[in-house]
Amino acid sequence: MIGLSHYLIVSAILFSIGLMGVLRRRNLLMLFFATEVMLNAVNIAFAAISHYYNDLTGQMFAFFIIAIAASEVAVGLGILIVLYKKHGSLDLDDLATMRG
Amino acid sequence: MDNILSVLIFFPAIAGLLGFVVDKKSARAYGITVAAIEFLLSLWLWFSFDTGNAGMQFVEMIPLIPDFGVNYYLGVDGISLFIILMTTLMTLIGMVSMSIEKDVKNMIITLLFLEMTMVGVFVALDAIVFYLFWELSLVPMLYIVGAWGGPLRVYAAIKFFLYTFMGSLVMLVGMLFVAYVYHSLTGVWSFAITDWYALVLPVNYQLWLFAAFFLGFAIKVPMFPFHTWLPYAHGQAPTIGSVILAAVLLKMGTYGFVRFSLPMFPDASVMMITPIAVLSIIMIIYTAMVAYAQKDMKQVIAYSSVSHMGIIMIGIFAMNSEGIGGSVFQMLSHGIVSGALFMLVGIIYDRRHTKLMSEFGGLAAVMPKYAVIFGIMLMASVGLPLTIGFVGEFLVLLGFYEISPVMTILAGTSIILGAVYMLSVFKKSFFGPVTKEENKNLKDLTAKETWSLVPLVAIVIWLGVYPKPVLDPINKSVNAMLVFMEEKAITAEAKDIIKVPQSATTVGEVK
Amino acid sequence: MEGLVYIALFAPFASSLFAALFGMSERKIFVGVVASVLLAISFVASAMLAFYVYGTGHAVHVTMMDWINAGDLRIPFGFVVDQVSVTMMTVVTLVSTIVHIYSIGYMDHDKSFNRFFSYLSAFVFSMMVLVMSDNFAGLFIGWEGVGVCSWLLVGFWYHKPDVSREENPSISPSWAANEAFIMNRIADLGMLIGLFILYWNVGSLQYDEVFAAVPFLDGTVLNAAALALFIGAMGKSAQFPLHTWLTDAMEGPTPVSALIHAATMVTAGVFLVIRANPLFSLTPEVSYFIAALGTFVAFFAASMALVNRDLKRIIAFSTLSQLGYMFAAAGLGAYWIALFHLAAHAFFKALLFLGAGNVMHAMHDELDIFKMGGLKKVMKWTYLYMGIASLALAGIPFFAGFFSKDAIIETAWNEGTIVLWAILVVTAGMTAFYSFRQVFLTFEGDERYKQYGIHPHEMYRYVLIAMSPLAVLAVVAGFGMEGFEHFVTKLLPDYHMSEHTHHIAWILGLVVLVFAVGGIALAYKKYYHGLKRDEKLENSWYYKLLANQYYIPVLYEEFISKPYAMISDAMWNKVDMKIVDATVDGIAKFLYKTGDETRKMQTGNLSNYLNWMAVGAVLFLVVAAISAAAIG
Amino acid sequence: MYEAIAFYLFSALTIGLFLITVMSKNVLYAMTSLAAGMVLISGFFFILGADFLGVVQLIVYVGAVMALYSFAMMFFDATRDIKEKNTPASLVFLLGGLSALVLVLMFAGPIHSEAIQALYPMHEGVGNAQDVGIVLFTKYLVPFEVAAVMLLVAMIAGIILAGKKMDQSLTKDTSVDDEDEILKQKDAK
Repeated sequence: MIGLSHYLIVSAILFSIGLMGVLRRRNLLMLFFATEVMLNAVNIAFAAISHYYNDLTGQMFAFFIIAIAASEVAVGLGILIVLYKKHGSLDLDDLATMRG
Repeated sequence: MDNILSVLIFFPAIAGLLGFVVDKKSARAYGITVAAIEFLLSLWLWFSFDTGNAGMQFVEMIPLIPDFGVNYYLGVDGISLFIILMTTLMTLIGMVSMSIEKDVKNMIITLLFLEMTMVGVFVALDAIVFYLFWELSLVPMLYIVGAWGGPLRVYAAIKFFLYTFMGSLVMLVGMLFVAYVYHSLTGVWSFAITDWYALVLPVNYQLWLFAAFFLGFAIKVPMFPFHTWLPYAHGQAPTIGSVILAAVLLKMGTYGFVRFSLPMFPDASVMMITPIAVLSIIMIIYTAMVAYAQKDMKQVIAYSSVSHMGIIMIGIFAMNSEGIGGSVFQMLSHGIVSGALFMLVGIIYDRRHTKLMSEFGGLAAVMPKYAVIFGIMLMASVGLPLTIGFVGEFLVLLGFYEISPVMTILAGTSIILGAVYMLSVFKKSFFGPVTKEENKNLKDLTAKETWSLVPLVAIVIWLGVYPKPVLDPINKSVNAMLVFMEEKAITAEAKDIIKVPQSATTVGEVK
Repeated sequence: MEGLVYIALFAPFASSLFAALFGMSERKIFVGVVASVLLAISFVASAMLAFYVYGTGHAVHVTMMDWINAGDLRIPFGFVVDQVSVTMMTVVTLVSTIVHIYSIGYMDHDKSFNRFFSYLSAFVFSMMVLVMSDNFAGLFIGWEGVGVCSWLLVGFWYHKPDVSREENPSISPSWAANEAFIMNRIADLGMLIGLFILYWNVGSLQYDEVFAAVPFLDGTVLNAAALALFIGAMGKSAQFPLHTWLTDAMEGPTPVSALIHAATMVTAGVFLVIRANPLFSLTPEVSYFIAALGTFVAFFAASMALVNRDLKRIIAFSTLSQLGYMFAAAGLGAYWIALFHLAAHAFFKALLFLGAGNVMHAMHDELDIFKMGGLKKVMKWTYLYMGIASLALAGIPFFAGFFSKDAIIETAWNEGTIVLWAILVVTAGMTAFYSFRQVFLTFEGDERYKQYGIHPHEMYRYVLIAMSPLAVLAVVAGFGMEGFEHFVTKLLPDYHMSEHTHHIAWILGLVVLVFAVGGIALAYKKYYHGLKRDEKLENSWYYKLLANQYYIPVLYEEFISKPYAMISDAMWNKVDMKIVDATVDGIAKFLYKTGDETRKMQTGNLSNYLNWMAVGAVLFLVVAAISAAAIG
Repeated sequence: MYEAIAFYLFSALTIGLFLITVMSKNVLYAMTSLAAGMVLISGFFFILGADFLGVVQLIVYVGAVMALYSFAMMFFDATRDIKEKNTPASLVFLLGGLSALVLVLMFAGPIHSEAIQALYPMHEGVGNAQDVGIVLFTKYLVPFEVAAVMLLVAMIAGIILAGKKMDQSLTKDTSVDDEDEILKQKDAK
């Protein structure tokens, strides 16, 4: 029987994959992808909890996360395009202008 | 004058604000006038003080943050009364004797603000108000050391500020925790110290809280090994800064122990007697030795200050009326004597622009008046009977003897070691032939210097011969404190060690 | 009678204040005169009180005011004039008056003349407080007061520079003054501890209450208290090992040596033991220790006096030795004999010192007796005085010292402490020898001073007249012994020789006499006809050992003063600066460094930030997991 | 049974696909696998009975977001392999592995759920969409509206950033450039 733990574990593994992506990648676009992975991983956990506790709150959160993810992509991609135009690159190493 | 305490606190502050519009030339006269009025006000406080009453007097209470029980709550008892008097007196005398040429107006204003914070610390009965003044007092001192100090002034000022500030932050956490515990036990928020006194805390709470408060107070005292900021601060501060620092600011720490640690955590205090006594004894002997090794006259006095604060510390932890009363008296004595000694060092510094003892020698012949006053203060510092220094030291050692004879003997070496370094200073500076050409024509005390020192000499002798008017109110309040400490103590050990004098247990008996 | 008490007490104080008024001005003879008159008034008041106490047998007890009230402690300024204190008062004021008058002559060339009188009178006041107080705290006031006055007076010529120990064994007046003060402080700590023990066991420091309570106290407590008080007495009375300051204190002006370091202050320790006799008589072990130490010091000091060349130091050693005798008597329980010897000693020792002062004045501050000789021609009165004093000191029959010292030696026999007796007898012989060695070398034989170009002259006549009462007393004081015994034993425990001792008393006396006369004869043989130096003897190790005071001052310097200074310096430079302060600075530096290092995390590269964020997140996760595991 | 099979299948596939997303050098592969993974995630939602959420997932992610990514990629050279200096693999795997390990350990443990009470319980016999709708438009009305406004703002922002005058830099102040040029011209004169 598949329990809550199974979903949570899958969610955790997916989240860690996303985290690895965030750590590994220098290309901003790929970073966006990794972020999407993490967001989706969390969504699974929410949905699973919602299911197992028979409570809609989890799903609500998932909705809002999706909404935020969508907005983020919209704005983020816009910024990426601007950046690309300015620097001709999306590599973070090339964009390191905030050195302290 | 029901709100005399508020007047005492805010008069110098308001006067200080007005000081900004005073003409630069008359700033000094203005400052002295304000300080003199303040001193007279504090004298008035003494005269209207009911010596038969051991509790808090002239109480004022205005709610500040009612939801959290923070009140503007003031009051004095026998313990704080004389420290306030000493504060106003030393500020006045410090101003009279001040020899600063640079930015006199700013100095006067700073001093007046400092006076406000010092008086505030000693009259506050609300922990938050106490803490507020406690921290505020750092700022003017920081400014005095940092702006008028010697070559290393910035280092010294920052060290002084950060070190004491760090300790008091821990103390603040302790205060908040006490308030929290008070709330969880009674359901009411209160920061009033008098409310906290009624709180019976479990021993492990007491120990933790004691440690928190200890850090704040011990750095201020300053206890070994937290003392190293003091020589720097003294070494760099201008004379007036050293005088106020030694006379009043250090007393805040010991006063804190008497006002907070002892009555609030009687069991923890009793448990901590041995560690604190050991630290104090190290402090007494070690700093006395370090003082002996100094080449700079002012550093000797600075280290001797630390050594004497050790005596005050063990007196507080004697847990009997003789010891604690003696400690409070010794606070006054140390304030006046070390203040005077710093002023004396300042006087010779003004003339020679050096404080190295090797530069002096034979001054007794050139500056006889100066030598006489220095000698009197020296003798008071080493605790000669019939000077103010003896009464406190004697009572402290007497009181602590009940706790531990061996430690008393060790602490008592202060009377030997004190004589060693003080006499060596006197011999190096005042005795022998006049070897340096520059010293041959030094001017003896000027009228200004004489008039600022003579009152101190008079007090040193008056309170040495007849300490009763001061000792009685102190004693009364200390006895009252011991009575409720004993009642409040949980452990049998603490009940056993806290010793209420017989004269305090029989109510109404007049001796 | 109360009025008299206050007059006796405060006349010296008034004198001191009066002289202090002129302390910084030119020499004014009238200051000395007024001071002397006030002291004389004090003496007269004391004498009247003595007659009153003698006549009525009642003590006068006054309480002036409260001093310290704290907790259960009540210390008043209370004064008691009883048989013991009135004896001391009379002796002190008498000797002081004479010394004051003497000082007018002696200090006539000193520009700090007025200051001197101020200090001297202040000393007398302190001494009066010491002897008259009715409680231990008051005694301690006087105790410290005389210490300070002694410091001021020993260091009176503070302008003299420090010199090496070879040149002057006491280095300089200011050095000697500090040494005296510090050594006394060491002992004072013992005394304070004694007071504390008594207070916490009795609940009071009043003599009458303490002495009423001591019989009920535990033996250990009593022993501790007695020992602690005696440590205090050891300092003031310069008993071994705290004795070195006394000879160095001879740096002070000679009247000071006469008054403070011979007649009065140094006997304060003996006075304390006598005063606290109810305590000491309950502690036989401590008392025996006192007697043994006293005997040892008597011999020890006398041995150093045998070879010394310094006129004043010889007398100082003899003072030390006589103090040993007093302690021996007090330790053996013969308190009244100790007090009697104290009084008698005060007279002849003051006389001896003042005589030495005359010589010094005449010899322009030259103190080496090897450079004197034949002074009797110019100074016959002084010779007479010093001769009388030396005879009294040596214990020649019918002089004051004979009665008192003989009684002490007899006591030692009576108590069955034969070893102590033998040492005391030998010491009596040594005393006679060094006293007369000094007298003969100074006044008889060849006139060695001439080769140093000194023209000695006799002291002023009024000074010599002023000294005469002391001379008379040195001769006749012994005859008052029985009356004295009768008088003071009203307060002090009586001490009688046993029947057996009484029978052989004349034999014992004879033995002592033989030693004394033998000592004088030896001195006569060796020194009466001039100085013949014996190179071999002077180079022998024992001569050098004695001449260098058993090297004790050097040892103290090498093993106490210097290491103390070294350790202090190390404490400052090594511990305080390198450890304590460095730790504080280290913490600050660590924080600063940490900030400086972690600043490098701010690379400006988003990827690095993300990495750090992930590290943080993982750390938080781990913490959460651990705490969850800990709770669950 | 079917649920278990579906779960394991979807789990294995999503993990594999997302690994490709994270590891692939080619943007196109990465995006494709991401899209596929998201579809599968909606599968999870359906298994869990969150039908509406599954549908939203499909529409928003697979439809809208992926479309956005595809358009965005047209600006960048998508066919080329991305050359990037990846963070050292040891650090990545250490941190990723550690977090996975800790999370898995935490989630694998027993879950104490006695205290949990459903705030908005689902109702038997009522469709998921209906349930969601009721809650969304009653309790979560304000957040919902805020989310709507946020989406609107995001849309406008996206248009502004990527839309008009795409050949001009938004960050560079053109007026300054002009001044510079004027200055240069002045210098030339």
